[in-house]
Amino acid sequence: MSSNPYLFAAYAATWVIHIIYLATIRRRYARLKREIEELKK
Amino acid sequence: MRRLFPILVIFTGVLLSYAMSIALLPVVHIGGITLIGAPTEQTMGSVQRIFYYHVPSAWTAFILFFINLGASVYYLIKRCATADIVALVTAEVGVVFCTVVLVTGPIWARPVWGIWWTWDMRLTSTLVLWLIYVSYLFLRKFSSSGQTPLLAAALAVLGALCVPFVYFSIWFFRTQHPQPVMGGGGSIDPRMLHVLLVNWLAFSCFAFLVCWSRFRLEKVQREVDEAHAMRSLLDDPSAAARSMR
Amino acid sequence: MSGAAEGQKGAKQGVARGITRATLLKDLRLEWRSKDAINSMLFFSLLVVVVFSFSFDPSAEESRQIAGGLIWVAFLFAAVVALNQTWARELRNQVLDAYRVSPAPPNSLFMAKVLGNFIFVAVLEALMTPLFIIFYRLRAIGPAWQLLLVAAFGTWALVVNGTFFAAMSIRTRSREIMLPLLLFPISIPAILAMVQATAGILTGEYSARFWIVLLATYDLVFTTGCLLLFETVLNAE
Amino acid sequence: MTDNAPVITVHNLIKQFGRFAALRGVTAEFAGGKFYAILGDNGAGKTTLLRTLAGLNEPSSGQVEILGSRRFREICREVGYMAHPSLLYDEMSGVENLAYFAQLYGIEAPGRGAEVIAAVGLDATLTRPVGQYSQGMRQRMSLARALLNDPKILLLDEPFSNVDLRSAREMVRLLAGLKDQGKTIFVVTHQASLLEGAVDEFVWMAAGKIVGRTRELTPPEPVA
Repeated sequence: MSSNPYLFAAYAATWVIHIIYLATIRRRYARLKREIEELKK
Repeated sequence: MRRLFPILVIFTGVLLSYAMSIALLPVVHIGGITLIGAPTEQTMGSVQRIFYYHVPSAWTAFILFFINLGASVYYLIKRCATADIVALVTAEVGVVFCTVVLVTGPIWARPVWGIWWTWDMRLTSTLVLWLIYVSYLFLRKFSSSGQTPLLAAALAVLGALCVPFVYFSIWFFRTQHPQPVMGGGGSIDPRMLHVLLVNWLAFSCFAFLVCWSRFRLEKVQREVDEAHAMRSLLDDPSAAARSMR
Repeated sequence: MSGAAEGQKGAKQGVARGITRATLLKDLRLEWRSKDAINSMLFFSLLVVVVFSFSFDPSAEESRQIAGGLIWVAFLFAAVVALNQTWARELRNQVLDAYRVSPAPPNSLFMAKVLGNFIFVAVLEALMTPLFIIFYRLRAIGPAWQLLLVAAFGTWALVVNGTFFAAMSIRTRSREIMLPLLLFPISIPAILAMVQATAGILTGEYSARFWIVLLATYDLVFTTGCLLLFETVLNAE
Repeated sequence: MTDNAPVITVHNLIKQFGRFAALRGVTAEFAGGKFYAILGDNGAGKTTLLRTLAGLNEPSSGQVEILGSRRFREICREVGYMAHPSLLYDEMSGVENLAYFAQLYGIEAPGRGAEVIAAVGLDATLTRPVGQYSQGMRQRMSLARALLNDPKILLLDEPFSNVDLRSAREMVRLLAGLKDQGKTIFVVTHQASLLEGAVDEFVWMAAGKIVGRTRELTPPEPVA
């Protein structure tokens, strides 16, 4: 593995962006789930 | 279809880890055979490896935007709700990938060109593309009418019409004012090309998975909205009728 | 038989053109009475001229380089003021609904609005350009007549997209903010072309021909696109 | 009087705004040459029904058939629509307004505007802009606009709101006269008592449905 900091930064940035987006999807799923529970009542 | 999902997740995971390892690790030779990795670029050094996720992300984003255009046109003709969800999802995930491109680009440019940002042709046009699709997402978010899909589809078509102009104008703009040019050019090492393609495949699979789950989310969301509306349809109107007296 | 059909089509186009003219005259009359748009536009771009002059030394050499961008940015922002007015006028008392229940074709309304805005922005440019020339001591080294072409095509590009996106943004919350958000990204190639062409003509360093052709193509493509999509946008409540 | 075949047929009309259903399955037939009053509480869906009939709202599902056509644009010349807002340009005078709208309908007769203005009991020589009219005058001018194309069907949303009693009675007389000419008239209103005697049928709406139709001004029994 290269120790070049720029390479590492770019690598980290890529996955941070993807993970943030995936987290928003997850949050929306959770909210939706709550809403479905409410609807079932 | 839904049973396929876990299989796809595993497949994409394996592919991604393979793609990442060959992108990041230097070549390992055992007995004269290249086992793993791409050669380190001579002039730029290992920084060049940023390309292995910069470029595939860009390709993936372009493909997603292209699908967005197709779905939007289809929606305008057929008014099919699924096409609208596809358009929404591809635009959103496309913007995410485009963001990756715009972030990794400067990180590459800094050590190679010595500047974070240059108004180079590719960076600039990608930025403009990003702006167009972010404005598309804004419209979807702020539209108050029940006809959001129609407005969004219209914007997507005009935005796509704009893309050739963006490239053409910025290309001409840049050839007029010389700027730092990308290093080397010419032919690419076949082993590098191999790594690039594997990464692209991996990122495409990843994008497809993200789109899928986002698609499911949107679809269920709309079903819930529909259920709310149905419930208000079924409510007993007699209460209101009584209050009328 | 086909001749009759063609005659009918011609008559239809005549009707559409008549409605465009009627709507345009109506808009001009309304603007003449209130002068909302033109006054605020004029004052706004005057402000831009003055404010920009503080940000750099408006000496002849430097200003010639930047003037292209400066002029068009001022006009672009001023145009947004007028564009927001266009449909605000139709939304007051919901007059737009009266148009929608009538048999008049939607594209006539669109063309009338585009022509109206073109006239407003053109008037603004005619009034402001001398001011720019005086304040920034501008003088064209290249062929000055090409500036007219740039102005005409450039204004049309701004106005055609602006009218369309203004119609789109009246269907959104916080509509005044939405217009620039939608309009600016898509207008980037046009703005680039206008700025480059103007700078090329003012400095005389390069030919503006490519940019003028690009602008003309842009106008053609987007006018067609907007006309095809306008009915959809108008009827989306 | 005139033929009483249905001029408007509405079948299972549903209109949703997001999660809210404004119309929840309206099915009805309306005969030609009659005067209908649509009554109901705020939010009962009266205005939405009228707007959907006028082709301004796309129904979420269900059908509207006017004069045998399902495409509003084909019959839009036969429909006059008056909304709660005036649908007039405040900065122009009544005659100027009507001259413009006449052009939209391709009406070439130059006197048509003055004719309908006189028909609603206003002075066609007024040059004041509409914005300076009193509410009652503005409502009448708005009615004049709806009458401009001599429609067979009139859809009027709250024509008497903020109008003084005497003017409102005059407008009712005017509408009754129009009915006698064979026009079908729909009036959405809160002031039902004004219309007693003039109206053929009261249509009662509640919570997005038609809950009853009566000849007299007595609300129908609530659905149990």
